Amino acid sequence: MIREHEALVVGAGGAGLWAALELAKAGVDSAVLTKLYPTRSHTGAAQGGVCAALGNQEEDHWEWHMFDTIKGGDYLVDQDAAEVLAREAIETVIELEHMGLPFNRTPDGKIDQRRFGGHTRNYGEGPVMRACFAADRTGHMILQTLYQQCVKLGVKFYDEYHVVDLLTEGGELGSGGRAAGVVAYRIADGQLAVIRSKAVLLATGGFGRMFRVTSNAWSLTGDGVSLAYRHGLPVQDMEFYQFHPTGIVGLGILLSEAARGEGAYLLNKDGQRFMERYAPKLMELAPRDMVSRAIVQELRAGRGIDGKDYVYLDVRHLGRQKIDEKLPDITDFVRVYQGIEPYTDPIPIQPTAHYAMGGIPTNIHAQATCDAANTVVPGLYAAGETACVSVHGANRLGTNSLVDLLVFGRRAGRQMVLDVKGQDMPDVTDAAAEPVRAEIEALRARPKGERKEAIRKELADVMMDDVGVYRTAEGLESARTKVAELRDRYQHVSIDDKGTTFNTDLLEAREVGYLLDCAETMVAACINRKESRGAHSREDYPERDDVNFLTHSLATKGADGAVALDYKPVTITKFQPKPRVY
Amino acid sequence: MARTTLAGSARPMTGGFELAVWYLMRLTALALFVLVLAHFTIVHFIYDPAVQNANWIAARWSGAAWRTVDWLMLAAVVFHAFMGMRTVIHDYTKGPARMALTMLVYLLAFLIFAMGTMALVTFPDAVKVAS
Amino acid sequence: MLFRYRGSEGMLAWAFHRISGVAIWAFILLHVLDIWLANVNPPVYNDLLSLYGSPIGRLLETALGAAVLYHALNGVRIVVMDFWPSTTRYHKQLWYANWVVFVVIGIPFVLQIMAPAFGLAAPFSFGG
Amino acid sequence: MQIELRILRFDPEKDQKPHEQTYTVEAGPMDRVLDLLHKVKYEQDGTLTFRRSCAHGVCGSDAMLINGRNRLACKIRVDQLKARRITVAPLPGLPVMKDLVVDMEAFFAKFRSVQPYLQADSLDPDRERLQSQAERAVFDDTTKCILCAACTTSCPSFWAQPSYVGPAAIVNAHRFIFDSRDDHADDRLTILADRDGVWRCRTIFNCTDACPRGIHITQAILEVSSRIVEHQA
Ligand SMILES: Cc1cc2nc3c(=O)[nH]c(=O)nc-3n(C[C@H](O)[C@H](O)[C@H](O)COP(=O)(O)OP(=O)(O)OC[C@H]3O[C@@H](n4cnc5c(N)ncnc54)[C@H](O)[C@@H]3O)c2cc1C
Ligand code: HEM
Ligand code: SF4
Ligand code: F3S
Ligand code: FES
Repeated sequence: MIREHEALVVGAGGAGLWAALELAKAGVDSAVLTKLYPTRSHTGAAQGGVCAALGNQEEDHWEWHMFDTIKGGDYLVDQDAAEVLAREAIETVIELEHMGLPFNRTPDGKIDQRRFGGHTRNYGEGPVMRACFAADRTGHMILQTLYQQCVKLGVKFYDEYHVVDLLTEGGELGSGGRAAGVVAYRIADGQLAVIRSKAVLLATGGFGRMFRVTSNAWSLTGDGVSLAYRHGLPVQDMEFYQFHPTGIVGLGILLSEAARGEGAYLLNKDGQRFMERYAPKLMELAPRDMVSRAIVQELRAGRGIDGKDYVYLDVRHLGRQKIDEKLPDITDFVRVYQGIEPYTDPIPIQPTAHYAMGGIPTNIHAQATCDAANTVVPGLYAAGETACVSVHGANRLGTNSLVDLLVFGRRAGRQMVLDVKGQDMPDVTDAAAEPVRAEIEALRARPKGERKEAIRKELADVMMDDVGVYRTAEGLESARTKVAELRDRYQHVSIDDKGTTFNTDLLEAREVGYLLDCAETMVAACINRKESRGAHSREDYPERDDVNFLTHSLATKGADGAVALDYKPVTITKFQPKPRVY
Repeated sequence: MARTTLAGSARPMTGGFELAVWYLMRLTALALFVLVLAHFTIVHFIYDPAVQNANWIAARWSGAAWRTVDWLMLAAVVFHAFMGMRTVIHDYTKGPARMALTMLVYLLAFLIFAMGTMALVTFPDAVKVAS
Repeated sequence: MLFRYRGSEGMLAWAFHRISGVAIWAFILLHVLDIWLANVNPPVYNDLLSLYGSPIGRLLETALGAAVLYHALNGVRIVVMDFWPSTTRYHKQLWYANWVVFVVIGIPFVLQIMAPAFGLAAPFSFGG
Repeated sequence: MQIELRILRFDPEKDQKPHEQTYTVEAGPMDRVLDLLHKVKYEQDGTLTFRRSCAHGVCGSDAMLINGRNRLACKIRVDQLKARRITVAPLPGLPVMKDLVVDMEAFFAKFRSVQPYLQADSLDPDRERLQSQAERAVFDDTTKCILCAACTTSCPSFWAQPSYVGPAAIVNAHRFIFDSRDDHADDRLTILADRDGVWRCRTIFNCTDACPRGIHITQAILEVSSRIVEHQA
């Protein structure tokens, strides 16, 4: 039996939930599908803060925020989108406060703000306090607050429904087709639910699990990006993947930039604050790509602690009170996961795979687009980390992802409200689920083959080692070969669990497939971008090349299954590209 | 679980009764702390149980003061102990059994209270007991 | 479940409180009955008393005393936490304090009650 | 070192009732129980089923009964358990769907029943509502909840009566009852004054001991009870 809703939201992180709120407020019959319970989405892991030029602590203007975002993104940012981001950051943060978010407060009762990397006053003069925060659990509070509001408005949730396919009508998505709903696998009992809909928002988060050391949850496997790609949509700017400088060694668990925002130091084995050699003005508060590269260079120069592959993050001088008040959670992580007491000892850290700047291309209304002319795909929307608006360009500034969720999650919801009016319900039937049913049954029926985990592990290793902070033609080519090999082997994976009840073995095997798609497009886009910009650093092309590469990449699945690359111009309005120094 | 309407507003099932029981459990507890411990000290520490025959009781209850104190203790104990038992029953039973046992507890409470009161009020004085 | 779960002090404190509460309740039933009996038929009551004075009776009496004392002390701990919730942060310490008081008060009671069972004179005398 | 993992398993498609299965895995002292479960699932037996996502104690997916206490598998290290033998079972008191996965619907329904959302009657001002640092501090502790259910399912009062609204729901009600911006504390107090509300708490403290976020749950519950008392008196 086919179900239907006027609008569907896939993913219940910050982006999905805010869109759902807008739909509910407008009285549109809508539903949210999520493979986790909503409050377990990875937005809840975000720590440091959400930037908005409120000016509660010192003078600030949204134009400054816009400029920082563009410069931080190494001028690959679409400036119309950055303007929307910086302007609407203010009203969305205020709206969140009205929804009940418990921000920390200034002594006069306003939303408290602190410093964050790359955020500056007066177009780069020095750091500014712009990040609004709730201790070091800002994302947790955002996720909870949005979910609470959804409960208040009675939003319909399909909890623990794993979306396994998109429905289309009138052709594939890139070639004139329209999004028509989803096929979802009910995790509890393995039933496939076919839900048709006039509008589908993909807000499934990132795909950090393709790397060995990552801050991302196990569930972040690029599902939305991959499903759109499989249905003919291009994916944009996949080569830009952010490595956060301060992850717990080995595990990758994030220690927020908020630590440095509050004044923490980065030290090499000589006890030197090495950032003074890389970004004399902003020091530890330089953008993430620069700090991550600085750390890798220190390690290569043999200045890692004890000659090993990490440096120190030092919060000792902040004092217990400040640590307990402003950084309680991350210091708890250090105690639990490293067995170290941050009051008295410096913390070993290394860069960790963190955030996908690339994803499904959208315009500033969160509508998915399918080519260099930004042609809108009817019925399909994307927001949050899954989407590439592009407000982050080649490198996202800290806190700007949460702003992205709020601003473009809200915009997605509002746009869907407008678009579903007067649309007809697509004419799809239960039969639309057959292709994915066949895939799932084939996987379940395959008697023996390789374990999917071997493939995931090898993928994570090759991506970490060859497609990490620094990249070379050689490494990328060998990554390409390896990913292709893994893809072949993936055809023969088999699973132990053949049942229908809560079969995570099966779903994780599907997730590896999504990761392979993301990795393949990422590697292809990396190989073709022969310059260094933002998070994409080619050792063989160390300079930024605005003549040839001030352009977004679009990777499409070609007819032969191989990745086809195309490029699209960057929107530049107010700020002309300049060398990026801090 | 508390019932809510679709709109989410509260539809409480048992108004202030549970609150009153909870609160009175605490108040009687404090009263009993003094009364019961004093009582226990008198009858088990100062006097030996072996000597506390009916005559001894009669002597103690020869004035209204002790009778009043003991009656207050009786009232508090009956409330506290039987409401406590009700709590225990409500934890481990459900459905008709719970109903039946709760009623039994109330009945017993009434009976015990009545018997205790009767003993306190009508206890014959020492002269009569001795004869 | 109760036995599978490894609760700490709080769970033990509760379990003892509940068990002692029910035990005292059972005794109260008996106690009111016997007083009532003293009222309606004094001689039978007086016979009953010899039971209370026997060694086994004294042992049961001690157990009752322990139950009442524990229940009373822990009851105060509960009431204190109910009325001043911030004291819950020290609930374990409060429980240990209960045990100290329990032992200090309990020892003289045990001596006083049990001594006659061993043919000794009660250690404390009040001229009664 | 070698760790013996004893896992309570149940597959409704095959088993009549849960049974224990033992696995031996190699582990270091800093490994977390979640790492061990992953080792079993990925190297020995893919049918082992459990929830997990963030792997660092912030999403609340993997609360389970580990060596007799409710904890997050991703937040308890092998060395903290001080034992070579580790037993793992699903959260007590909720229906088991498969292996370590329990049905959370009833748990979330209780959460929703206490109106866990801000209800402010005044019109939203242009800027943020003001709130002093002191007002904010009153409910800071209870904002930390990640709805992992470790508390509610550790409570003997809940085991005895599954209708008890439970510590997690009360924690989330507390978060709004004590928020100076909220105008509907009364509604929530009425809900929680119910027979299955706060009175079912017997100050057992298993909840507080189990909470992976270190929330002083019992204190929060009693603060709510006290509010109800003040309110109706
Ligand atoms: C540790 C950490 C700290 C961070 N700190 C900050 C910070 O301080 N400031 C900042 O701005 N940004 C921060 N970020 C980045 C930011 O938190 C994320 O980019 C953002 O939360 C992503 O939100 P989202 O809504 O796109 O997706 P998510 O919150 O990841 O949610 C994804 C949702 O999609 C669902 N889903 C996925 N696949 C499927 C499927 N197949 N079917 C059904 N549902 C599916 C999931 O269940 C989930 O509900 C941080 C990120 C991490 C990892
Ligand atoms: C001497 C002073 C006493 C104090 C301070 C005291 C205190 C308390 C308190 C505070 C409770 C509530 C526990 C809760 O709800 O968690 C309680 C419960 C109870 N009390 Fe007492 N009490 C005393 C005497 C008695 C006596 C004399 C009896 C029996 C005759 C008794 C029987 C019970 C019972 C049966 C319960 C219920 C047990 C439970 O809910 O677990 N108490 N007591
Ligand atoms: S209060 Fe603590 S234990 Fe309970 S659900 Fe929330 S985080 Fe989990
Ligand atoms: S364990 Fe239960 S009884 Fe109260 S203190 Fe916690 S809710
Ligand atoms: S996996 Fe998220 S809390 Fe353990």
